[in-house]
Amino acid sequence: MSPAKKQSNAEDYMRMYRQMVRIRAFEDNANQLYLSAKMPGLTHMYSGEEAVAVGICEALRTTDKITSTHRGHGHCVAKGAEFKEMFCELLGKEEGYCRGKGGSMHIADQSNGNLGANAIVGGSMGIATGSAFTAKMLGKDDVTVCFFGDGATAQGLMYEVMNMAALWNLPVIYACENNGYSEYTRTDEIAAGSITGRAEAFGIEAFQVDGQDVLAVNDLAQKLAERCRKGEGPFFMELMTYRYHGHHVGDINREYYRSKEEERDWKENRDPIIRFRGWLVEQGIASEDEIEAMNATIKDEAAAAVEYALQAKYPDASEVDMHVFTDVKHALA
Amino acid sequence: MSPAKKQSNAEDYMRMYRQMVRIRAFEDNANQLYLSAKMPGLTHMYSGEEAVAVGICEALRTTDKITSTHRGHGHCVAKGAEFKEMFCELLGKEEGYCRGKGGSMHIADQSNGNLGANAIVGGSMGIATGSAFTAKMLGKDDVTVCFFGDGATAQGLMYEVMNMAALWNLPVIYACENNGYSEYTRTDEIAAGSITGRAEAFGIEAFQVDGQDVLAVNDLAQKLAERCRKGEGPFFMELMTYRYHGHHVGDINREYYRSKEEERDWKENRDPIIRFRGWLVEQGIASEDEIEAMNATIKDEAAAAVEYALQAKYPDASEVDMHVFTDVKHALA
Amino acid sequence: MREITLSQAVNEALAEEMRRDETVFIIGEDVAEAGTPFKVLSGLVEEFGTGRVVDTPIAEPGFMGLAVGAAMTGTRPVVDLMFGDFIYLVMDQLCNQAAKTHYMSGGKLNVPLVLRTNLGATRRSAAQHSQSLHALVAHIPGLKVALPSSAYEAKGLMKTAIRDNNPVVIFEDKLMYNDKAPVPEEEFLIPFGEANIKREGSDITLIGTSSMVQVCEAAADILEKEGISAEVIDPRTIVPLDEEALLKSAKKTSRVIVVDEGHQSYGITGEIAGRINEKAFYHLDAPVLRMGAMDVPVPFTPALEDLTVPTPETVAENARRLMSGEMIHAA
Amino acid sequence: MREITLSQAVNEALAEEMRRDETVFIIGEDVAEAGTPFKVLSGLVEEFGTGRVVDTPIAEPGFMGLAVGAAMTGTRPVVDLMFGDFIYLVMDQLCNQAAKTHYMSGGKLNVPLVLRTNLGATRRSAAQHSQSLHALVAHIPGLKVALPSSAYEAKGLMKTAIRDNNPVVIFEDKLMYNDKAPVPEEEFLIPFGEANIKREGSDITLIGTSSMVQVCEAAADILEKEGISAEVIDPRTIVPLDEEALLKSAKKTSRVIVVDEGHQSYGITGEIAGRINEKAFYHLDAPVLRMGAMDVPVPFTPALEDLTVPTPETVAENARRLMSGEMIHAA
Ligand SMILES: Cc1ncc(C[n+]2csc(CCOP(=O)(O)OP(=O)(O)O)c2C)c(N)n1
Ligand SMILES: Cc1ncc(C[n+]2csc(CCOP(=O)(O)OP(=O)(O)O)c2C)c(N)n1
Ligand SMILES: [Mg+2]
Ligand SMILES: [Mg+2]
Repeated sequence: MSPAKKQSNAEDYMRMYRQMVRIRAFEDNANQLYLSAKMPGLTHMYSGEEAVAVGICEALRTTDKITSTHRGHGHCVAKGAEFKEMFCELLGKEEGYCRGKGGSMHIADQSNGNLGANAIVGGSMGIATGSAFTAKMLGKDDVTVCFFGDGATAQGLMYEVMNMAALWNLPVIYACENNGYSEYTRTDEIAAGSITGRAEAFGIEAFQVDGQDVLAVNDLAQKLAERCRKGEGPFFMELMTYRYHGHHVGDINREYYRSKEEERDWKENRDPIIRFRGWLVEQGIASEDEIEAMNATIKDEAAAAVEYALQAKYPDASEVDMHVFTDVKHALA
Repeated sequence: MSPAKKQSNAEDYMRMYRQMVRIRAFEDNANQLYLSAKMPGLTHMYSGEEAVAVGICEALRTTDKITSTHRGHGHCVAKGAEFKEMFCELLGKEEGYCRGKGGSMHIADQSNGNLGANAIVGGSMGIATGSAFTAKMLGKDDVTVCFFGDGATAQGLMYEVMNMAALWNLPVIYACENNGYSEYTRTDEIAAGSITGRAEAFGIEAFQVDGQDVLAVNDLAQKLAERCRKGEGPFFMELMTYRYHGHHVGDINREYYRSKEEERDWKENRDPIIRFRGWLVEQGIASEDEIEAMNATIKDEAAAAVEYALQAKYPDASEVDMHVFTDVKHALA
Repeated sequence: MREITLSQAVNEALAEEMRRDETVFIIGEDVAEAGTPFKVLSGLVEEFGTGRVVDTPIAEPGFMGLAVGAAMTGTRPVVDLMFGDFIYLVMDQLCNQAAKTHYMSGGKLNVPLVLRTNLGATRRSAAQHSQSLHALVAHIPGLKVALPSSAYEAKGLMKTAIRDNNPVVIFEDKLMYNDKAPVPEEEFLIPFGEANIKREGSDITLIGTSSMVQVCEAAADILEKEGISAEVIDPRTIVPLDEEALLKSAKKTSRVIVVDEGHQSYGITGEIAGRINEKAFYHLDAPVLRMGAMDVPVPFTPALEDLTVPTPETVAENARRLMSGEMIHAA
Repeated sequence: MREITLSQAVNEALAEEMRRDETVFIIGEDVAEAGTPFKVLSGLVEEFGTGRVVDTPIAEPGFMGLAVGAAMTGTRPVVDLMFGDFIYLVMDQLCNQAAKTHYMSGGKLNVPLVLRTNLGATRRSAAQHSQSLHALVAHIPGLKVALPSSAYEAKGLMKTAIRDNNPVVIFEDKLMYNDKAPVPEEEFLIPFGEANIKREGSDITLIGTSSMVQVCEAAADILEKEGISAEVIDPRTIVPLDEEALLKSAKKTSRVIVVDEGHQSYGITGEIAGRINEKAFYHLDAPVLRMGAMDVPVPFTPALEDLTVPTPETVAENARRLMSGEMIHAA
């Protein structure tokens, strides 16, 4: 990379770093909220996969759309969401992005183009493809990214919508976050053949990329987003990554399906934040002090948002039958 | 082919020829029944595709299973069914294979391993895979063939079950009858990429074969069935073929979606029966006279079966709530 | 007034709304050049092009899901599901996604889509092409459900459905596509949740949906000759349901039969009867009777299929039972 | 008698039937080593191996369809569907294929499979993991539907389901997996279609399904203190439904409330209330009341979720209304 390019991109790099750290901070707090029994229900941690969401979302505009998954906090932060509204949502508070009605598995932030997390594995593949259909039909140059896991590649819906996206050249990028597991099962036990090969069979260009390398992810995402805007979509990305926590926050004893060594190896040798931080310092883009300061600020912001959310109020009982239908104030009145 | 092999196979060849002619005769009569308003509902003609069903089913044993489609008469005949019970079914009579309750789109003949036609496009893909699962689980060496059309490749279910069949090495052959159309739409308008490539992406060996050449089909089917029995399944076959009639018997004016020339070309230059008949005579396996005699006998058998079915009785009204549940004589009693 | 077929009525509704709002599009199998197997959409692709009358592969879950996403981002899809029996294939996208998105997002995301499909047996199409499955979707909060009973309703309800900002499912009766009815040339809409009193009467109320409205009217003709005055009501939409109109009639006549072509058990007649029983109980002279399709898969053979659905004769017969007080002894 | 959890009861039923009949197998997501997220199947893979406790990819329509074909050809699959909300995904294979195959084939093909899944809200799992969708399958002829209300029923009904030669859907309440109840050590089966009178009473009948049986019992406790004697009945299977037992109780007490956790509208309370109204009409002193879950997608926030399902208090409140005759004025 030329020094000139490096300088002009410094701001972008720092934003990427910042967003990765924000995701990690968000998840650490969410996990604590669960462990201290302050959060209703369960949630799925994105820690370890930050370079995927950030590398991709930093290649997108606010008007571009994403669809997310049950493991959706990372996508939500990366696409521009605020801590306060996110924690409020996780705690079921009125100021949450969905007024507390959706919770972690349905968090959405339409102001930043996040069409929502989804508790049906693979459930958003049609939605993402439809969002791309809208862009094409209305002549907008928006791109849509569909995030999903390796496990979701087993859902037939994926092949149905890839076929249509390919036939109609829709501006959609299917982003498969291959973290090696679906729940408690290794990917090779549930996926025959080749994941990228499946997209290619539909005539879709497919790429495998190191999901722990935010620059590699971002580079590819930028190219593909631009090509989508020019009508060359759809595309498929398989991002090799890893989740540090259990399948959900309650999945503590994991040794029956994966070893502690494996977890340690990913955390110590392939952590996306540590790697990128090292690179930033090495390249002279930021000093250790600057980075530490940024980390500290984010930590404080997260803690403040948690505090706010814990104090915030629940929606009023009268909300229970609101928003069943739009244009109808109370469905049961 | 060596003269010795040819002789020892003569009986097989003649049976194949006979079965193809039987299918054609069945369909000609079924079409007439529709046109003369003697048949309730609609039906889908298999004429033109005979080499597919016959080439494959002649490679199977009675205990092997097949699943069929809305265009299922050919599969049913080829797997060993009788005209009488088939026509009775098409006319809704008690002596039909399904006591008149299924009709053309649900004709099944479990005595010969035909698990049934299906009116849901792609609907039998799971069933076929499950039948292969049974064989593996119970340690039988039965093979199951899943027939479906090019249009059905758009259904996600296919990818879901191919994945499982591949992971578990199930003895199933997915036989895609690519007749160039799904209803009124050309295959290239609804199928992106490559059909065999899609199976290959799941690690399944896939073959494309001329579906108008009964020997080529039979040859491949024999090899794959044997390999399935040895635990080397699953496999995928794409059979290039053509339907002579409309999508269903009522689809008479077809020029808006395909030309008369195209239809004429397939009928005159690639008819599976004419081609095979020529080969049989050329190879000295049968004389023109023998073939004509066989054709005439089949024609008479079909006419007699139609006559029988027209006179046969309808099921009694009391049957209406029988067979909702097995072990319950009348569900509504 | 001019008369047009139900098919033409649907076609007109779609064409008018597509002219009025360029974000409306149709998506489904063989909707373009073929105009669907029932030819309901003939001519639309010629006017609106393949960009707005979109032929899909045979992938119902896929195009249903696509429509949900399209609707969430600024268009108004009309999804064409060739047979009502295929609704099972789209249930996840319809009920887990479309129906819940507005609520789950706290009111931020809308899914203004229409799913048009059909219902109705006695077409000799056997068990997988003859079902009337509107009860399944009526049970799911977040979906509106319309059941047009003639060309007039088919047009007016379709136009309302397209303009509605919520997901709406419309079931047309496939045996009625060629039935004609008077339909105004001028534009009109039929609001959801307003039942239509097809015929006034004083002795008994017959509530019918979809093609069962005709059946109830024919039953009323039979009964009239016998001196029994039947009121026939068509709810037109079952979600929202015009409970008030149904209760008013029930209180007036004191006797009610609910007739529907879905399977009787755990279907919509139970809900309608349940509400009337609950809210007009002390006005009723007899229990509300329910008549749905027989609880059997639809048989292919005409000898059996015709037995499975309510007919004018069986409705009239039940009306006589209710009038005679025979029920009292039966109970 | 020893007490075991509902989870253990299901586990025992499966183990016993798998020992008894080697064609029985379990198929679903994370059923083997993980033993499902609810740990219901722990230990089974160790005894029966991965050939009979089969982990699948996340492909519900696929493994449901596979099970149908396996059942047609000589095995007895128990399909494990992790959440009842995913039933939408398997509706086609369940309702178009499994439910209709025996009928469409004129009695020649059988589909002896069990679909075991769950229902129940208030677990803070939001709209796509909290639904109670048994009404959908109860509407489809050809399917039997069981709703165990305790560990005892969970075991006895599961064993019956596995031996049944028809497709059976069992919904377990996921909040009850750790609830204990007395369950005999000796083998037993619970026949389908036989309601259980959980508690005798004379003033009012409370019909409850699944976890609502507990709710009805708690309501009966409250009412007892007020001098109201409530009979609590659990139908145990809704297809087949023990109409006779329900009618008998209704005729005895003259007042009935039906309580279920599915959405109220177009759900199962309408059917049960409809049958009682129709067949016990002249014995009733008040209309049959229906209480289902609120007709809203299940909200995540505890502040709202708890409002959506019937509770002992709301059931008791409605019972008082029925007893007081207040309904007469309301109607
Ligand atoms: C349709 C459906 N089936 C099953 C589940 C249960 N489930 C939730 S997450 C999950 C695993 C998903 O794996 P993957 O797609 O790889 O995503 P990851 O959790 O690894 O990010 C499963 C089986 C579900 N939510 N939806
Ligand atoms: C799930 C489903 N969708 C749509 C249909 C309507 N339909 C019946 S046959 C057919 C075309 C099937 O094409 P293909 O699979 O190529 O078989 P072919 O008719 O060419 O033999 C369609 C769309 C159906 N029966 N089932
Ligand atoms: Mg994963
Ligand atoms: Mg075809």
